[in-house]
Parts: sequence; structure tokens; C-alpha cells
Amino acid sequence: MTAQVSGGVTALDVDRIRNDFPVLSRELPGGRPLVYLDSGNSSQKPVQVVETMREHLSMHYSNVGRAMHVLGAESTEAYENARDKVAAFVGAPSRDEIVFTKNASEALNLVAYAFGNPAGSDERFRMGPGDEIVISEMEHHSNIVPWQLLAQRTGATLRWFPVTDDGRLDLSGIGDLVNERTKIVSIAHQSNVLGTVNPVADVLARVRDVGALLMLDASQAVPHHPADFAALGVDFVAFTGHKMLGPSGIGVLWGRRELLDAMPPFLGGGEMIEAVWMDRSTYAPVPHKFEAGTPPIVEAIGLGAAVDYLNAVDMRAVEAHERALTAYALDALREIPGLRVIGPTTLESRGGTVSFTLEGIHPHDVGQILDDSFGVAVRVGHHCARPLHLRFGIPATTRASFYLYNTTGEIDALVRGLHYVQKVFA
Amino acid sequence: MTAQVSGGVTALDVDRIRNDFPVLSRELPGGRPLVYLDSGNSSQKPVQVVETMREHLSMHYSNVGRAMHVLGAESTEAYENARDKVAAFVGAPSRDEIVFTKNASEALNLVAYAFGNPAGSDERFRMGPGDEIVISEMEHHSNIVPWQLLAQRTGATLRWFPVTDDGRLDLSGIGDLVNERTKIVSIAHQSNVLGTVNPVADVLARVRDVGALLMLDASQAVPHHPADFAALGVDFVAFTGHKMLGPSGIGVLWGRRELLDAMPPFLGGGEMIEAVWMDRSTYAPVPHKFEAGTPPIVEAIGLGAAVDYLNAVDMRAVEAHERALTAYALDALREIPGLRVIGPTTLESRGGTVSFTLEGIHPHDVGQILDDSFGVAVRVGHHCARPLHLRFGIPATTRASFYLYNTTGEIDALVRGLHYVQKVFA
Amino acid sequence: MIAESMYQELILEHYKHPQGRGLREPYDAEVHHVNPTCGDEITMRVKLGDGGKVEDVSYDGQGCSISQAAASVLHELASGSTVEETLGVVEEFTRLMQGRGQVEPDEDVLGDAVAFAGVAKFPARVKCALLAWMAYKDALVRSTT
Amino acid sequence: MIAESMYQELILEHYKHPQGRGLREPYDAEVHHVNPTCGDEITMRVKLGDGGKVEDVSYDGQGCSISQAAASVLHELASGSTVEETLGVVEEFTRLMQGRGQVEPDEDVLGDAVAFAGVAKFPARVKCALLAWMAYKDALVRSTT
Ligand SMILES: Cc1ncc(COP(=O)(O)O)c(C=O)c1O
Ligand SMILES: Cc1ncc(COP(=O)(O)O)c(C=O)c1O
Repeated sequence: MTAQVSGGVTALDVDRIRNDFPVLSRELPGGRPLVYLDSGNSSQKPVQVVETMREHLSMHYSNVGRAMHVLGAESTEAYENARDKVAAFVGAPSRDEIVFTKNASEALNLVAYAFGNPAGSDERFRMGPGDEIVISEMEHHSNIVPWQLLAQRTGATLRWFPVTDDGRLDLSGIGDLVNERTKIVSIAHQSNVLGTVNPVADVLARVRDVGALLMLDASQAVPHHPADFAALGVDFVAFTGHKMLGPSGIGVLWGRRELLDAMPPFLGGGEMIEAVWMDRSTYAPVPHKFEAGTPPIVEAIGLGAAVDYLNAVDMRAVEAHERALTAYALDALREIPGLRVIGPTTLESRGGTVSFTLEGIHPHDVGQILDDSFGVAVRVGHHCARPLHLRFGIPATTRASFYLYNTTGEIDALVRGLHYVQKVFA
Repeated sequence: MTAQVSGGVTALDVDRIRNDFPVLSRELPGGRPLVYLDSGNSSQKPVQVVETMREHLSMHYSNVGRAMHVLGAESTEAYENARDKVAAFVGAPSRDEIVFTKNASEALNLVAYAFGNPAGSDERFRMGPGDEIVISEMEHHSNIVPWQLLAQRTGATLRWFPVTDDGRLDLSGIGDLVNERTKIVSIAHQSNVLGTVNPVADVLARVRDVGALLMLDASQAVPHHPADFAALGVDFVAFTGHKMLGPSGIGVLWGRRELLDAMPPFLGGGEMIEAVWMDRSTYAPVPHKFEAGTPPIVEAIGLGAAVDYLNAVDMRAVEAHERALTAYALDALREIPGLRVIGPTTLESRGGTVSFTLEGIHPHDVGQILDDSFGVAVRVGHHCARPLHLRFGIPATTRASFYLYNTTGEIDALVRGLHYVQKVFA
Repeated sequence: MIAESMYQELILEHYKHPQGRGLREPYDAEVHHVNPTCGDEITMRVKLGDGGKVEDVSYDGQGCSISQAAASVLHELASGSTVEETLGVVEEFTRLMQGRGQVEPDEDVLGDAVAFAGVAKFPARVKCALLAWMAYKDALVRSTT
Repeated sequence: MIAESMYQELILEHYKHPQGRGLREPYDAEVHHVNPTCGDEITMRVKLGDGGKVEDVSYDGQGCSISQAAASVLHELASGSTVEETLGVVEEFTRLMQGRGQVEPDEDVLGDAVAFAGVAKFPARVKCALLAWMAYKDALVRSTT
């Protein structure tokens, strides 16, 4: 695959890319090859990321910010450079708007905890009975539970967009749902189950009409599509390093500077302060205000290397590659009797995540036989989106999710595996 | 150094240990050797830790808990084994009491956020005006600011133990300070500036008398002394991976099971739930209840390898080695004119952290010249303990802190450096 | 299929041909357990006889092959045994399942249930395997009190 | 001492022999700035003349050699210069300090202040170097309004 794809982007060379991921050539117990179709859960890491981390940990490591020696300078420089890289990668208007967290969940909770804090003073973050929070039925638990907890703490009301039968956000009731009582709307940019890419502009227009804030959970979007947060025009975005070739232990909150400035601090501790007395403190400017304690230093540096890698491949090529794989998979799965795709069955506004049920066979059994017999790694269960599964009246689905290193041959292996599963349980 | 030390512990072989830390043989720009005396800030990492992480990231990585394939099983097993190792290392009564956080600061904030939550129902965690929180004047900002923020949120009162002129916790007023209004007392096990090891049993006795809870910030204790949390008898302990040969991005909260069970959740999201509906959720049992989202997987595994390393060396040998270094340093520093140690000047109840001032020379200048001219890495400033420095009427100190890989030769280098600093500024 | 596979023939056999499935009368206690994370369900009835004998274990449910096969294996092991004996098996089975793949199963105690050893490595599946067994334990408590 | 050392001779010279130190009359504005993280302090007075001329910059303070030398260098650069010129220098100096060691300093603009380039790699020291310069900018604003 080195053909031109549309728009002047060179298609990615999947063979060369696979060489950067040693695990993809690993032989599993019993001699099975690995077919990794679980990147929506967490992606594999290229040697470039792993080696950057190893090198830093071995020869340049020290704490950041506070240290005034060679290693301190090297670590601080590498850590802050990672912030620059991430900011540029997502088109953030300012590097200071990039807050490093431990994962996307922390980023979502950080924003949720900014509301209804009696110590905060900004009107936009006040919350109590009568105020409303809006999410959707297709959210990941990490974009549901923080808002449930916020509603419990403050007495505010949690409401949600329904999901249509074909797996789209149902905007028909938006006029009632998002209203002058709404303080914040938080929805997925791309669903981790359906693959649906949500119409941000439509939601944003209504959110702006009523003067509320809009947060995007872009955990499944940033790894797979070119990002331009400035153009997106929303208020907050959360995403996570481990799904975009980076290590575990690092996530990102982006927020508009003016809002981050107005928010009360979340976690208190070293590095997030300006001056501390026993009875009061003043806080550092953002992003440090939200980075209490020793940050995930080497993890941020690893994420920076992941961003370098994705830039070198070109996110437009990544997107095009996944689109081709998704088209291929939707076609191939259509041939399997009793298979029902949960989510859009066309390529329109959808990413490379395909969830489905197989009639009469529990997804747990599907996933485990695929793994046992063919080394095909998919995810099975409710994928941390139980309400969405309840909405479709099913306890679980099997999910295949694609990334830049996947091939059509791997989708063929999945299809072969599914036929075998049907034979086993026939 | 392979002599017997008291109590049947074999002294550690510092030369062999140094070979495991490649950075210690690194040549800094200008041909200076590195003399790393800043482990109190963050420790260096042995190859065993770095290689364990590299191997896992390269060949065994996947998300934990939720995945049902070979890589998922391998990652989950390695992650949960790390919990076993940490639990055994600190003598936790149960592995389920070990909660992985991103650092010690998160662990301290997690407990602080358990109080005064209107959604929580346990009497012990209720907090409002009239209730009191007690800390001390020698705390790290990470054990001050979370409690200030809690006091602001709830209207409770923050009080603190003073510190004596020789750097000890002043317990003389404990009867008044810790009283029936006290809900929680949180103090350092070992001060990160003074080196003082605090008398936990004395404080605990009073805390139990009044029915309050006791939390220890053991960030500076666990890396340097054998730990036995069960014997300690306190309620919560926070510590952090990066100061004990582990990577950045991983910390630990230990708490008594019964308390962890009674606490409301802190961060909401994937992995911390049992079942989720749109309007409510039930939560997983501890420790998962407090581990929302994808945890720092590889970081926990790295910490497990660090614990293996420390066990192989033997924490009693680590403690004895540091004690010898501290004795040597206190002696050597005494010879420098105008040098004043801030903290205990004897070995009694103190660890291997020595902070001092040099008359007429600002610590910033001391630290930077030591680094510039001799590659001696110390920390200068208020070490995230500004109130303690205010207490001693000084803006900053220079701090040398020791670990298992340090030598008396490195202390000699420090002393030579300090003489040179005095010459430069003479 | 590889050696340490979770899908031992035996599990599939029990799944396809469940032993003793169906709710029967008479019974001393009936319980209904649900695994909220994956939606697996089981209803279980226990009938005890003289001398601590388990006369019948009847059940109905839905879910993955692991959860359903576990109920079938349990039925075989428990029926005709004594309460005390079966509690020993439940205990050993629980230990195996919660051992994260690091516990050596005691085949003498477990019998056919040893086929579930491979499940222990997948925390998300452990609950499937345990569902029927926990329901049984619960039903026993209710029968004898 | 190595090439990229923070402690250029020039900085030490200024620290040991500060130029124009001491608070003088007359002045148009006086400001007092503190760096709360490290306790460095500076009091600074500015006296402006005709045609945007800076007639005098006088100061007193305490802190590390970087913060004190920065005040001395500032005094030399600003006295006798114009407000506009000095604002250009302040801007370039700020850019250098906030550049995390990645900004090439413009020596023509900075003059002696280029000696502080090594500081930029240490975020904790950047504030020391900037203290006097921010105070100066603040004092200028207050003098002209
Ligand atoms: C005594 C003490 N408490 C808490 C902390 C905070 O640890 P972390 O930065 O890992 O959150 C530190 C170290 O910085 C410390 O020395
Ligand atoms: C849509 C979505 N949101 C949030 C998350 C949570 O990310 P993390 O586990 O890194 O906190 C995930 C992934 O698990 C996700 O897919």
C-alpha cells in the first residue's frame, strides 16, 4: 500500500509500520499469530515510543520544574516539549491550555469537579438544584459517572440525548434538552462502540444559544482523525495517551484558557501552587494549576514521541487507511449469517470501530474462541458503555477496532474465526 | 562494603548497585561526573525496572481487566501481581487495600475528597463548620493544599502542629490540638526537608482517644525504611513510586479496608463501576472503586519491579547504608564555616535528608554552582514546604538526600563543592 | 485448540447438553443471581434431605457458555453429595477462580470443575464462572436457616 | 566552569558589584515586587525625562545572584536610554527567558543581558531573572499614566 489517496496524502506503508510494533509479529502460545483488533481499548506502542521512554528513564531522568541541575533541566525540557508537541498535534491555540492528567477519565472528572465547588466564584461553574447537565446515551462510563457524581453532590439534574436505532445521536429533542438551565453538555466525539462520529457543530450551535459549555470526550477521535481544536470551537476536550500509541498513565485535558483560569483548582499539592502559607495558598498559572504533584513525566515524553510518530505517518493517511479497513470490514461481516452490526452500516460519519452480535452466541464466547483458536484479539462485553447496550436490549457485543497497523488480511482472519465460532456452537 | 551490619543483615554492595543505574556513570556536559544527591526529589531507576517496562510495553501490553485475550490476560496478571508485591512490601493486611494512583498527591487528595461529600453517608467522613482537620508545619504542599481546599469546600477548620527549633514535631499542645472536633490528622512519616521521622505511636494514641482518623504521608519513609503498615496501626498511608526506584506516574494509597469501603467514590469512570444506568451506578469493590479509567498499567508493573529490587537488596540494608551516609554527612558538613543544618543534627529518629543554609549565599546560587562546576545535583528552594521555611525565617535551603546508590565519596564531592561555592562568592 | 484453552471439550459439552437444567419441585430455597457487569442470570433451587444430603439442585438461566456450563457441572457435583462436601468444593473452586491463574487446582476436590482453571486468568470471566456457585452457596444458607 | 554555565563571569561581577544599587530621589514611580516561590524581593524606582528618556532606574532588593545581577544589568541598559528602546529589550529578554532554552537570543538587542541565556533552561530560575525586569515594566506603566 503506497498508492496516492485523495487530497494529495500518500497512503501509509502498513508493512513498514508493522515492523515498528514488535508485538504484532509475536507468536502466541500454541503457535498462533497475533491479530490485534482491540486498539479501541488500547493501542500497541511503536519502538520509537518505547525507546524514547527507555532512554529517558535510563540516562536523563529527574523530577521536573523544581530541580536546578542538568538532569532536572533535561527532564523539564523533554516534558515541556511534549506539551508543545501535543498542543500542535491537536491545534490548541496555546500550549498552556494542555493539561496533563493520568488518563481521559481524570480529565473528565477534573472538569466535573470544577462545578458546584463552594470555593469557586465564577458564575459559569456554579451548580445546584435546578441546573442541568446533558450527556448522551452512547457515552463511555467515564463520561457518565463523573456527571452522576456531580449531580449527586450538587442536586443538579442529569439529562441525556437518546440514540437512534441506527446508532446516531438523536438531536430531535435538542431544543428542550439543552435549555437555559443547562450548564454543560458533554458528549463523545466518536463513540467507542458504534463508531459514530457526532455532529459537533449542530450541538455547539444550540449550546452557544443557551450560554452553556460544551465538552467533548475525544478519546476515540484524536487517535484516528486529524484534530483542530481551535476550529472545533468547543470549550473542553479530553483524550488519552494509551489509545494513540502512547504509554499508559497519561491523558490530556484541553480547555479554553479563559475557562481554565476561571476554574477552581482540583487536586492540591506541589507544583500547582504559587505560594503556600499554613492557612491559604495562591496557585500557579495554567497548565500547572491542574498538575498537582510529580506529573507522569516519562509518560508525557512517551506521548510526545507517539505524536511525532503519528505526524510522520500523517493523520490524514491514518484516517484514510482506517476508512478503507472499515469499508472492507462492513462488507465482509455482512456475509456472516446472523451477524448484526450495532451502529452505522455505512461509512458516513463513522470511524473504524465495528460492534456486532452473533445470533445465539454470547459475545464472551465469541471473543474467547477467537482468541483461543486464532489469536484474534477483539473486545467483548459492554465496552464501558452499559447504558448504550441496555438501549439496544443486549447485554454485550463483540467489537473489532482498527488502527494504522491493521490489514485487510486481519479482517479476513476475523471473518474466518467467526465462521469457526459458529461451527463450534452449532 | 560487604561487611555485616547489625541484626544479621548483610550490608549492601554499593559498587554492584551503582552498576544497575547507568545514569550514575554518565558524563555530564563539560566532562563532569554526575553526583546525584537529589533522591528525595525523585530517585534514579535501575535497569531491572526500565527493562521490565520496556519488555512489557513491547511484547505484552494491552488494557487490563476488561480484555479477554492473551495480551489482556498477560497485562492484567502483571498489573495485579504488582499490587501483590506492593502489598507485601509494606505489610498491608490485604492486597485489596492497595489503590494505585498517579502519585502521592492524588492519594492524599483522594482521602481529602472523601470528606464532606453530600453523597457520602458515613458519619466519619461527614465534615462541616465546627469540624477540624489537623496537619503540621513541616508538611509537603501535597499534604497541606488538599486539606486547605477541603476546609474551603466544607467550612471546617484547618489546624496544625508547630515545629520545634531543632526540627521536631511539637507535641506539647496535642491535647488541645487534637480534640473531639478533630475528624482527621494527616502528617508526614518523615519530613522531606528536615529528615525528621515523626513519632507515629504518640500521635496515634491521641487520635484514637478522640475517635479521629490518622493518615500518614509516607512518601519519604517507604523508600528508605522497612515498612509494616499493619503494625503501624494508622488508617491511611500515601506514598509514591518515583521516589522508590519506580517510574513516574504511579502512586499508592493504602487504607483500612473497612474505611475504603465506607468512602464515597472519588473519580468516576470505567473500571470503578459494577453496573451503570443513565441515572445511577453501583460501584466495584475496592481497590477498583478508586481506580477510574485505564490505570497506569506499565507504571504499576515498573513499581513492582522496583519493589523486587529493593527486596533483593533488603530494606534493612538500605536503611543501614543511609544511616551511615547520614552520619558521615552530618560530620562532614559540621566542618564548613557558616553552614547551618535545618533539622535534627543527630541520627536519632531521622533519615538521610540533610538541608542547610550557607551564610551569605543564596541556596539557588549554591545549587547551581555545585551543578555547574562539579555535577553535584542537590535540590535548592523550599522543597514544596514553604510554611516550614517561613517557620525558620529563611526563604530556601540546600538539600542533599541519599539513597542506596550513594557513597561517602559523593558526600566528599559535595563538601569540596561547598568550599568552592564559598570561594566564588567570597 | 491449544492446551491451556478456556474452552475445554467438557465445558462445551456441558453448555450444549446441560445436566439437570430446569426448575423442579419440591425445593427448600430459591435464589436469583445476576452478574450486573455482563447480564448473566441464574435462578437456582436447592432441596436438602436427611443427614445433610443434597437431594436436588435445579436451575435455569442465561448467559455465556462459561456461566451456563458452570451451573451444569455444579448440578452434577452437588446432587447426591452432602452440604459439607459441596461447601468444600465451592471453597476450592472460588480459591481457584480468584487465584488469577496462579493457584494449582486440587483435582481430587474439584473433579470436572477443574476444566474451568483457564478462566481464572480473565478477571472479567471469573464472575461468569462463579455466578452459579455463589447462587448455590446463597441457596444453601437460606435452606438451612 | 563549562561553556553553557549559568554563572557567566558577568553575572557574578554584577552580583558582587551591583551597578546603580540604592533607592534615589527624585522618581516618578516606585514598585515592590516579590517572587513568592523563592522569596526574592525588589524595590524599584523610575525617573523619566523629556522625549521618553529614562533618567534613572534605582533599586534595592535581596535574593540570589541571578535576581540581583539582573537588576544591575537592567540599570545599566536602561539608564540614559529611551522608554521605547528599553521596552524592546525587556520584550526580547522575556522571550529569551520563557523560551525554555530553545530561543536564539538577539545579542544586538540584549547586550550584556545575553549572559542570562543559560537561565532559561531552569523554569524555577526564570522568575529570578525576570523579577527586576517585570518590576521595571510595571514601574514604567505607572510613571507614564
Ligand atoms: C513528604 C512528601 N509528600 C508528598 C510528596 C508528593 O509526592 P508526588 O509528587 O509523587 O505526588 C513528596 C514528594 O514530592 C514528599 O516529599
Ligand atoms: C469514548 C471513551 N471515553 C473515555 C475513555 C476512558 O479513557 P481512559 O481509560 O484512558 O481514562 C475511553 C476508553 O476507555 C473511551 O473509549
